[in-house]
Amino acid sequence: MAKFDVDEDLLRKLAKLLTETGLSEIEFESGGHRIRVNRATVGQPMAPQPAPVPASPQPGAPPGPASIPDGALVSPMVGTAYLSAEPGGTPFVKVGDKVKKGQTLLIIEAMKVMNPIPAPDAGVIEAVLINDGQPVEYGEALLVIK
Amino acid sequence: MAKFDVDEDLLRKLAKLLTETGLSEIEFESGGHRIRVNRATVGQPMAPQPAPVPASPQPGAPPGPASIPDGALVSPMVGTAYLSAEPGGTPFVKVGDKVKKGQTLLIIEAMKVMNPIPAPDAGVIEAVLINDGQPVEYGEALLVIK
Amino acid sequence: MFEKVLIANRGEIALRIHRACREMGIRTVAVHSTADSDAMNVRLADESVCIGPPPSKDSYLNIPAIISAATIAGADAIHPGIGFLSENAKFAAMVEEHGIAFIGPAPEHLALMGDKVRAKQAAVELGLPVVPGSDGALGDDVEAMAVAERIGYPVLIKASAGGGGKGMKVANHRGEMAEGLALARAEAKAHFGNDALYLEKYLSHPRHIEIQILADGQGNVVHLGERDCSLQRRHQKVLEEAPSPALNASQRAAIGEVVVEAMKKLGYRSVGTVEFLYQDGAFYFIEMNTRLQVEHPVSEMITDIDLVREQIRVASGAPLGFTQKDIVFFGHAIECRINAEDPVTFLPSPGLVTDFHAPGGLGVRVDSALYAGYRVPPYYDSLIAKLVVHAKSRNECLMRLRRALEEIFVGGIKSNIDLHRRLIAQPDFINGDYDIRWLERLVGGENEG
Amino acid sequence: MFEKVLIANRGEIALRIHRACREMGIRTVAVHSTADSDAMNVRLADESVCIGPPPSKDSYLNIPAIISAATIAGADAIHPGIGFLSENAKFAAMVEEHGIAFIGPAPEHLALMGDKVRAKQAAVELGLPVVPGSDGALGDDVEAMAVAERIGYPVLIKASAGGGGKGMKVANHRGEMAEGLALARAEAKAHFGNDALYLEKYLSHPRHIEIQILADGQGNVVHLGERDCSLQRRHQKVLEEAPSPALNASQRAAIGEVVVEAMKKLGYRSVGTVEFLYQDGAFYFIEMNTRLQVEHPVSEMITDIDLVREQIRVASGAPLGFTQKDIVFFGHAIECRINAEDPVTFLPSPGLVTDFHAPGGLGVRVDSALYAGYRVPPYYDSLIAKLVVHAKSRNECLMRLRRALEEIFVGGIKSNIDLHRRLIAQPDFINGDYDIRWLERLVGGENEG
Repeated sequence: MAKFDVDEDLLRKLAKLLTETGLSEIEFESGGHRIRVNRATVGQPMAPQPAPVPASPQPGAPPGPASIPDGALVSPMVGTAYLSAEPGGTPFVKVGDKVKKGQTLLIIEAMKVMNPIPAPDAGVIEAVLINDGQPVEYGEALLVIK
Repeated sequence: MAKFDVDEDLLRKLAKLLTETGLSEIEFESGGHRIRVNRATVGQPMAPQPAPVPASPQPGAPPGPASIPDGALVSPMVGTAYLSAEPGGTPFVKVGDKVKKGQTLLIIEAMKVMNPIPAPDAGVIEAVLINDGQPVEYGEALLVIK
Repeated sequence: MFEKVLIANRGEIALRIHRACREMGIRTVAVHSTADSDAMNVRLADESVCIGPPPSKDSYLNIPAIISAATIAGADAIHPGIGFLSENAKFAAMVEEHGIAFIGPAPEHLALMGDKVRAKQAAVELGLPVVPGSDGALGDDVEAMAVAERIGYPVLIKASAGGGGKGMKVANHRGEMAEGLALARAEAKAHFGNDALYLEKYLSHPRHIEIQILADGQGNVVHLGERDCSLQRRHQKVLEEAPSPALNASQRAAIGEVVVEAMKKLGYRSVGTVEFLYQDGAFYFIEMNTRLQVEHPVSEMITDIDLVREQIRVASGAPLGFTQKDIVFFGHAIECRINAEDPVTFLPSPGLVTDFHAPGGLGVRVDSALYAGYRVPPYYDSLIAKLVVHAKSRNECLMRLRRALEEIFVGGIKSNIDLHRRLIAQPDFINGDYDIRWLERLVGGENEG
Repeated sequence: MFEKVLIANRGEIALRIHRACREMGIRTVAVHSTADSDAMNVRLADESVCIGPPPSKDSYLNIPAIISAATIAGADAIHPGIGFLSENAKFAAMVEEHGIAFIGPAPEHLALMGDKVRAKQAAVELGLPVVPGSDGALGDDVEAMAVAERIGYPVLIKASAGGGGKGMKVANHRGEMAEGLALARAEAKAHFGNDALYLEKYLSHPRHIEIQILADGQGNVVHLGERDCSLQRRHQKVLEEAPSPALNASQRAAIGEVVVEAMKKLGYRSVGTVEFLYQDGAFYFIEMNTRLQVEHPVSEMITDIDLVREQIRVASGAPLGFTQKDIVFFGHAIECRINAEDPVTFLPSPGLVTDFHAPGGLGVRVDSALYAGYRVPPYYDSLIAKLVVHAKSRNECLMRLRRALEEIFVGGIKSNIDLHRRLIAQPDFINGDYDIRWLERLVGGENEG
């Protein structure tokens, strides 16, 4: 008999379709198989948007899950991110670098304290998502390690 | 056996239909295949109910389609319905009666004017839904003719 | 006081009246068309009666249905609201013949002010300043020309039975008279089945300033100051404010006194509004509205008087509980009419309201029957909400209005919220420097539809 | 005046502060936890900064994160709101050390009033009437007994560092002292890490009456009259009204004057509230809240003074723009705290708000950050809306409140709206005849979980 297992590709496909079509639920059954995906969308679409106030660019939009790439390192604090030890110095890392676990990737300054941000694991820097001296908020994606 | 997969075109079509028709859910089944799509609408289900005011029985709830049986004759006006020509007289019709088209079935008094309500077609009285002397509102079901 | 009031109207004004009744401990009966079965005022009413199909003529203008509903429900008074039957003298008389109180003026006053020609004659007799013009309906074109010469060009040609701008023409010089008269006559005939015309001096940059009065029909009359309703598009008011940026306290007191004296002479009862054009320090009577008005809340906000409550009180025979000297004007109030319409084309936009978020906080009042899930029916007018803001000064009021307009959100249908946001940002508006044509110049209304 | 204010709070009070800022033309920075990314105040703010995960200690109590956010956003002032860091002297001092204005009192006043024992000593020195009791912290049980004998039973045993009813015990006679002291000490130790206790005369049927003050720190102090907050459950206020049904104008003026003099002597700046127990015509100091209070709107409604606006003004160094004689009390106001909780069990009820319909109309104010589709997070307090009603008299206010409670609707989560509907129907409440234990007797709060 068929092994009982969920078809991950199908599940991802349905999830994608859900987003794409703006549906909140898809249920599908065929030949004894049945799958149902559902996403509570009552929030965003219907929630009042702020009226067009003369708003300045927000320092980092709230990081919705979507906005964080896989393998991204997110900021553990609010502060100013520096990619090198001193202004204009060589950056700690650049795209393509191999990094060891615990190696300093960047510094976040909060209240005049310099906080080194170490690599959680060994890997390769796939992307640097911020600029030197950029303010970052809690949970904001900093760089991607694979 | 048939491959277990979703017909994306069909799904998109249903999603489009959902938008077009303003429906909140479509369920589709055919030859062992069943598909159901649904979109959360902020509509009726979430509409504010009146708070529990000390409300007196309403003279006839607004006649939602559901509340009107097939073949029901509905009131063409607001008024008081009488089932017989004079108080305590024999009713114009009772359940089981055969009626001819144009035959008076009851009277509705509005502003001291007695309005005879004729049978729209020949048929048999299947039910009388109101009592003698009962106030009726526009569109309220009076009796059922089959 | 009344035990049960039938509210013969719909939408936000029906809810406004329901609220006043509930606060007075009066039970409410909502009458509604099949299109309004789910309306907020119907949901909240103590009782409701469906009186007909969607078209107004078969429901909200259906006099027998409404009176039957009142009889069946045992209502001892009917509030006609605004529009529909509110200024129908025949209806008011029938209501009273059925032993039901009509919450409004005496039928003869409805009839008098409903006829533009008689109303203007009455205004003259009552000592209200009027626009110089023809005495009553015009005879032939020759007479019209003579009148125009006397009062001086430009002149405005109007239909005696008119309203809402129908059958109105401007003649800037004698050369435009013949055509103007012909067109106005045709329009008047078409719209009102009555081609009687009259002539008035045409004012080039007037403001629309109206005086709110309240009278008990027992000799007591007070005014609640003025409302400036100059911001109009196609003769429809869009935003109203009180006090008017154009008047000072002594001008207010003076015109208020003139109107109060006129209403005493008339023996008027209930709330009412005398509308004037105002230009270069002078007032010119336009018409009197013998009913509650859409923009009544701005007067309530600056006087703290509940006009609907007082209207119901005097209809029940109670005398006014206060005098003119008890009325203190405090701060400034502005009302924005939120309509279900395209902010650019101004075409109506009925349909399902997927979301409604009302602004709140200090000094913000929202009068609206909207709710998320409500379907705005296509059969009636497009007013869906009134945003009313009150503050200590006009400047604080403008700032508060701006932030309230930042918060309000209506989803699923188009509305004129963006128009209001744009309007309140205009330097002319901020300076209070506008007349009745200013808004149409802003939106180019004249060139549309 | 400030250019940009960071609002270090959440929920309806963050929105309240945002509104005041917008109306003053001040730009706003919202800081929020990841649980509040979709909050109304975050959506409406000019800028927003996520400062941490849901737990308060990592976000709304995270001083470095908040000060960093203020530095990064270039805010020139921080409004701490209510709760969280609003009465944290260390935070206020750090904010000022960073060259940012703290919109609140001087740190030393936060520290002084934050310590119940020192606060009571200060009250005595400032001439505020206090409950007779121990002078400062108690020594051993023997001393406690002696004090109890002196002030007379019943006595209340309280934790010096206490609040919210933790570590509070009543001893009706000497026989209950030993156990009461032991329990209170244990609770105090557990909740506050400090088992210092003090003793007070226990009042059998007091009302909670508090005086709202506003001071510019430049010698100008005014009071906005009192609020009656006697309707409490487990020391949480449920409904507040102003003026108090128990005070007359001369009592109001007298206690107001006492408090104003005390604040002048103290050199206090910002808004503040001095809380009293009131019984048999006498006031007894409870504590001073050196911040804005949840129930501040009722004072705003009867004085037409925007307390948050004034708080921001004085924090910017501006002197008060008015004096005591400019403050006129008008009408009556009541606030209902709408909480996301089961109306019977009082257990919190967070979750998705499927619908929110706010009541509107004349005299109705709603302060709420709710919207349809908002998810009430489980991490914070359960206050979701404040329904504030104002009218000419207490009776009209009660009628208006009743109809507003008929209109308000919150769908998807449980709320205490039904409790308020039930509460306002009680004859005792309608007569204004209640004390601080009345509500618990009504809901049987004492016997619950």
